[in-house]
Amino acid sequence: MPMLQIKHLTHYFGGLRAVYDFNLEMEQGDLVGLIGPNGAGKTTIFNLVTGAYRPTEGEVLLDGENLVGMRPHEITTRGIARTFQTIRLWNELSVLDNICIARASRIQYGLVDSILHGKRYWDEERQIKRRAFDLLAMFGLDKEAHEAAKNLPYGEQRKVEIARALATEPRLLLLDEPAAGMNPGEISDLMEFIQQIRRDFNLAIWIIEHQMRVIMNICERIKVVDFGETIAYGTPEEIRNNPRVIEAYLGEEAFDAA
Amino acid sequence: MGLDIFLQHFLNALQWGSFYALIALGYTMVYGVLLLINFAHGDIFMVGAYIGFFIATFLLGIGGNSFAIPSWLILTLTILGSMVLTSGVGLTIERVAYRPLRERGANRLYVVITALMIGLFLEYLNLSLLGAADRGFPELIQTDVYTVGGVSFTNVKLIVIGLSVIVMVALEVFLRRTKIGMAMRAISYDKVAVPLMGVPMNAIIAATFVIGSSLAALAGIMYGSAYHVLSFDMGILIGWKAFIAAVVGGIGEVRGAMVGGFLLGFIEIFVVALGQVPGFEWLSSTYRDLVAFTVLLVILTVKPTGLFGVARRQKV
Amino acid sequence: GGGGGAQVIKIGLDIPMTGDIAYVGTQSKRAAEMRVAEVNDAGGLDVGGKKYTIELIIEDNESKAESATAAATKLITQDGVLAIVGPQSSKQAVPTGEVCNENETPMISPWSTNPNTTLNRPWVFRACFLDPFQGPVIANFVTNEFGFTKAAVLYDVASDYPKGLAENFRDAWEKLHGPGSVVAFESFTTGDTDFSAQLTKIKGTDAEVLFTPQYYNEVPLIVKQAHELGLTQVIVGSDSWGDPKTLELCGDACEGLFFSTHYAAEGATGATKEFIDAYEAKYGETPGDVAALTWDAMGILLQAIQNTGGLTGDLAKDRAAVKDALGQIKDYDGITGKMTFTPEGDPIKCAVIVQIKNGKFNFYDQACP
Amino acid sequence: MKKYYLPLLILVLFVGIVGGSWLHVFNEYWQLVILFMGINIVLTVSLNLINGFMGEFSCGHAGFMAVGAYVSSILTVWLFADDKIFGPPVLPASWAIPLFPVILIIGAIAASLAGLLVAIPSFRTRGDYLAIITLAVNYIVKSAIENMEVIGGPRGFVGMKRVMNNMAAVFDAPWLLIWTFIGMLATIFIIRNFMSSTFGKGIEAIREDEIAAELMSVNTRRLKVIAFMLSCGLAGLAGGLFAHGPGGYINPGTFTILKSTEVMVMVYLGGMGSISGSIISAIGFTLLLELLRPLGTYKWVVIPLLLVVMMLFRPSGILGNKELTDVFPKLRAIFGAEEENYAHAAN
Amino acid sequence: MLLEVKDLRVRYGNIEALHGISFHVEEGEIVTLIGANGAGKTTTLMTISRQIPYVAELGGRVVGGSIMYQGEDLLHYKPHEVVSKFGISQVPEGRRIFGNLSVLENLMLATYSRKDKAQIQKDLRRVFEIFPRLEERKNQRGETLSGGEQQMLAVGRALMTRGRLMLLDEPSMGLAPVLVRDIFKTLAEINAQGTTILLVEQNANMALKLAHRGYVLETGNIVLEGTSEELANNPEVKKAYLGG
Ligand SMILES: Nc1ncnc2c1ncn2[C@@H]1O[C@H](COP(=O)(O)OP(=O)(O)OP(=O)(O)O)[C@@H](O)[C@H]1O
Ligand SMILES: Nc1ncnc2c1ncn2[C@@H]1O[C@H](COP(=O)(O)OP(=O)(O)OP(=O)(O)O)[C@@H](O)[C@H]1O
Ligand SMILES: [Mg+2]
Ligand SMILES: [Mg+2]
Repeated sequence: MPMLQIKHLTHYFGGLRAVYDFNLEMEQGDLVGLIGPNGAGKTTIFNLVTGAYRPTEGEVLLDGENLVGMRPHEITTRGIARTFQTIRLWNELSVLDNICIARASRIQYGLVDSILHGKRYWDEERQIKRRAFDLLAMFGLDKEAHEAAKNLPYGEQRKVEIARALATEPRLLLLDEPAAGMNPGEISDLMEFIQQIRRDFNLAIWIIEHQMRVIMNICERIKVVDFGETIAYGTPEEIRNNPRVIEAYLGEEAFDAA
Repeated sequence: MGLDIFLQHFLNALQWGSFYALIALGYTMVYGVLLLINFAHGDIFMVGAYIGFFIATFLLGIGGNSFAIPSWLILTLTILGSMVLTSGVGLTIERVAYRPLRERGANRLYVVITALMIGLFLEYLNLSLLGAADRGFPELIQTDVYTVGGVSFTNVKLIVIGLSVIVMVALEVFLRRTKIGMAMRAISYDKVAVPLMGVPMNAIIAATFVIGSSLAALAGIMYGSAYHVLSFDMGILIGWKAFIAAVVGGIGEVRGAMVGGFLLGFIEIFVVALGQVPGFEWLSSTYRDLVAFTVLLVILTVKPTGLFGVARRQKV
Repeated sequence: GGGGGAQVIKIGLDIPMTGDIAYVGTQSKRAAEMRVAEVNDAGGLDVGGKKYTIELIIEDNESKAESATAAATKLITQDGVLAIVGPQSSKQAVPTGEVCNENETPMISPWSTNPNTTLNRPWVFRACFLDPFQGPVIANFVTNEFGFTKAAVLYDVASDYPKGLAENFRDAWEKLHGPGSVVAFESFTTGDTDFSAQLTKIKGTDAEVLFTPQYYNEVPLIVKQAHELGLTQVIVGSDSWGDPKTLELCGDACEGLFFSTHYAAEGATGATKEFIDAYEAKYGETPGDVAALTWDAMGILLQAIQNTGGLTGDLAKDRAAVKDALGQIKDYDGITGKMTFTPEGDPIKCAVIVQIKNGKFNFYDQACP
Repeated sequence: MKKYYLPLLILVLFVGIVGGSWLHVFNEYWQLVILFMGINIVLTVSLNLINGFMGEFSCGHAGFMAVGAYVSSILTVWLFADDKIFGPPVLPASWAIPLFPVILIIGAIAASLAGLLVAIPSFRTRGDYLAIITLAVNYIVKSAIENMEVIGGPRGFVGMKRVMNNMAAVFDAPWLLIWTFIGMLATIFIIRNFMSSTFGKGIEAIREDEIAAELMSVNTRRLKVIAFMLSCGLAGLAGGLFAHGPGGYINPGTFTILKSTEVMVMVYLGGMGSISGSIISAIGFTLLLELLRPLGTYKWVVIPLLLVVMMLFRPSGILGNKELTDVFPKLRAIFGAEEENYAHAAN
Repeated sequence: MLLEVKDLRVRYGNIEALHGISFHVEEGEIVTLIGANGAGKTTTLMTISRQIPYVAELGGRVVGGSIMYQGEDLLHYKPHEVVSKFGISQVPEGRRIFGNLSVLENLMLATYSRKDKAQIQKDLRRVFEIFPRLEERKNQRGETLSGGEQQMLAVGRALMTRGRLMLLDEPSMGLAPVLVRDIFKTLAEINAQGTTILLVEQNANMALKLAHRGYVLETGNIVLEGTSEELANNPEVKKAYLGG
């Protein structure tokens, strides 16, 4: 049984059909790309999978369990985490708190412990902090741990978002345009980084991106949507040469720009 | 309940609702632009009524002494004068209390608390300067009582109802059709981008306060004409309730304020009226607030952004 | 420090200078200050052969219960007053009575008509009659005067005084005319200004009289709206109508209406007239009943202080002496009538029925217990 | 060593306040002012959980205070006082001393259950719409009490003073002050500890971005229920203490929006999300109200002006979202024992 | 010289984000500012349009320097005057479209200070020609547009202001490759029609292809300047900003 199975996912906003009959299967360790013109419904698909929106129709199965109808935090607890197209950090909170809070669903102590601060509480809190610092160190952010998230430059905020998603201990990581607002040099670093976390955390990664360099270089398979419908699915090589994709999305001189 | 009594209640509800609506429109105006719950609005309504009172007594005073001023002229002058002066009060408050906070980037709730303080200040300044005794509002509009088939109503009631509808339509058109109206709505969404459109933000905000305060003044004078008694705390309860009405209708939405205002008026009147209907005798008028607010609670629970409010779309 | 050594007697005044009924506070303050000025100008109060100046300490209770208790506590413990006059309305007087009783300090409420204010509280007195007395007075008057049998009531449910009186009236009326003779018993909440729904409901009944025990600021609203809605019932009221502001705000609309109260300003004679004239001369307004009652409460207190026959300077002892003296007051000749205290601390006194005529409060009838 | 600074400070305060009252070092008026300070601290700190940490705008705190006040008063009067409504005391007065805190807690629990009236709509409603729901609940509670004739309706409920007297008759101590002091400490302890835990910080994440919080595995509904129940419960505790204060009298008219706004003012004055700010502003505001008494009607002209000017100089309250220990790091020696533990945890 | 920035210094709280930068833009030019994250590009544009210090949310303030535009120092003007008096339009970072207004209202609001009704209609038609997607959605509320659609609207809005100088902050962010090229093509076109452009871009490859000249900004200092070819061939630029 594939880890993630999406069947006939369909979503309407009022009369607007944003996603139609979307299907996908992913295994542990896969790295899949999702591209398509602006407004094609990519972010909406992420929103449906993570429970932010409830699909009009269709199923999302994680290890055979249907996620539709679950609240977002339940889905995240089951192992799907994401980043956002426009950064949504908890701005006033410190970077460290941003990471720690994302471990909410892994906390064992209860309400009473959280007020009385017994030994069990301290043991666990220490562990949460240690892990958070480890994660931050991996991203080279440990010096910024006590800085308010909003004071970080854009690129670093993106990294905090990814670190925060990893803190939930996902098996599937959804990245929505992680390279937006990065310059080509930083994008190269990002690509390396994505591959590294896939290895280190043994994750499946699903990524939306308009930077073809990222998509074509690191994804094993790419899904292309337009007006909510899948128009192509294949390896980077196949997608690059697909005339429909070129027409709708890539344009003629696809790669000189990237 | 006979038809005449029912119609009477209906008319009462329309009038009472139109006061809520008129005041709620002022709330919504300011809220629609600054996302500021201008808790001082109820008290600006009071200020408007008092300014109207002073202008009217002054004019009536001269009229009595030497040359008579026709009553329609007194009414017009009172309304205009009160609108202008009350706008001045509103503008001053905006200038000295709200704007500095905005410019310092304070959390909007601090502005809300400041508004509460300004409201208290206005009330107690009135109390301290003018004394605790209530004032009788002069009869600017000669109240005529008409009775048609057992239903009694006054000309003032009809004027108030008509006025609130006219004001609503005018505001709606203003906000939807003019560039100033668009700019006002834009400010509520994103203050950073507004100046990039060449919009003088502070001037637009000032205009908002002028409109809001003028509406309050108008409401104040109408209130004085309909209920005849002014007191320093007359704006508190009606202000809070009008605010509630504005939110239930969908705050920031002109139609919402209107519908919310009338809805609250109708609920309040008909909870009392229903006790007359066989089978509902247990519904004593002491339950009025209880029932009215429970109904509002339910409406907001079912429709979390009020009747006309559009949720600010949280695109994920 | 107490009053003895410094030859000063401190009296606390716990009144609403702000809040819902701020004007009540204004009038009380004026009357109390006039009374004190009168005594001090005459060289002070003679107690057991010694002259004392009276010092009035005024605390605003903001028309709030908790503020009134705080104010009383301050007056008793911080300022060391000999006795407290106030609070005026029962909402504040009931809890403040407890504080004064606890702290063994005499208190006289001029205006609180709720039985609970003085109940089981030997240290607490009042200068006015009680609701259970006033209710029947009005019911009897309306029955005798007009021969009506069906009544409607409109009152503020959230306020102690109107609610209490409304219920007392209903009970008295139903005793006279049988159960169901009060055909409408309608309420509203403090601060409301629109009574059209309640009045329309009353209009639809066969009530012949509308009783509304409301304050001066609400009476004109109710009466005028009743007229605008075409109500034909006779409207009667209670002592809370007895304020000159009622006349000013209500104008012609109230002409001819009746209410029961403590005294009638128009046509008054003797000491009552002197007080009214002095007050009018000083403040340009006719004093309301709360002013007259405050004047009397101050007078009773001063009388009781004199009756102690001398102060020791020990505050606790003096307070006890004043309390005892208050309890023994007999036939005190106040401007609102003769008073004798019951063991509960309530005065036995008459009520008057006033008719509004030519924009004045005219004496119409008297009802004694 | 440092570990003992805080308990020592608390002990000194306790002995100072309670002992001082007992021995009449300061008179009953000042005891009353201290009592109000304590109650206001409980109200302000608890409301800060919702209005400061969670970023919602609750303006109906007085409603929950009323629930706590009535429930606990009815219980104490029924159990320990001779009363018109409930007849002679059910239990001997000596039981009142140990049972009083239990009753206060029952009142608090009742208030926290009433908090569900707000918590559940808060799943779908936010911001100013939720504010109206809290307002409506305030009105509903007030109006409901007014309609309950058995407990006095609008006339209010008396008899709590007798309970306190009976307690004092058994053993003479300033019982209410003692319990207020303990209640205040408990409130500060609960909110501070809860908000420093990773679990509790989810509440701040809700304030910053609720959708992101939900998507990052924070169970926002559970946290909202906890926050509202905790906050409303503590308001109920404050209500219970308040009801047994001087006069021993409560009245639905006390628990109006005006009371709620007073608490709101104290929260924002102190700073959203600052516990020490709330404490400072509760003490300062209570004191200000008393000190400005001589101004008469002008008191309420001066106070708003003072606050408006204050806001102009400190547009995010006295302490903003910081704690006193952030502003004066030296104070960590006294209050920072926990945080040190934290630092150890981090390294 | 149309715009000349001299020794501009800007602070956020105690942190100086611009340490006295100087550059200029000639009439009719396209000039690009490139630089890493946090270099101060957005700060520069926001300061020219006077958002800093007027918009409290941004929290910055100018501590020195001048911004001369047609012989006048912009630092003496209010933000809306920069638009209405001097005709400087801006596409802000993060789009910042008005979500509660319809697409059409967004575009019309941008003409707030314009009086030429006929020309406004013509410009509107042109915007719809460049971005047909916007015409399809012209009555939709702004906030429901997809990210890319919002970016189109932001550029469309700046076109409606019809300024002499257009400031663009990362106009290609989040756009599909076809659209990126479309937008750059449009920029070239409007430049040819006489609008001067100051462009901030992460996509340095494309930016340098479009621009005549460029500046490289590094942590608040201008470290390099030159024609586009010079910069594109500079090995350091290549390494740091072109991903090469
Ligand atoms: N909450 C919403 N209400 C109404 N329409 C919406 C909503 N969210 C998205 N849409 C519409 O659905 C379509 C798909 O939007 P979505 O955000 O998924 O696009 P996208 O593929 O992620 O585009 P981009 O690459 O520009 O981010 C768009 O046309 C958008 O306008
Ligand atoms: N409101 C703020 N408060 C504090 N520091 C800020 C603020 N805004 C920006 N900064 C800091 O100022 C510096 C310059 O920021 P700016 O946004 O101008 O960079 P940029 O070049 O536009 O970066 P990017 O490519 O990420 O958009 C950065 O170090 C940033 O962290
Ligand atoms: Mg998207
Ligand atoms: Mg930038």
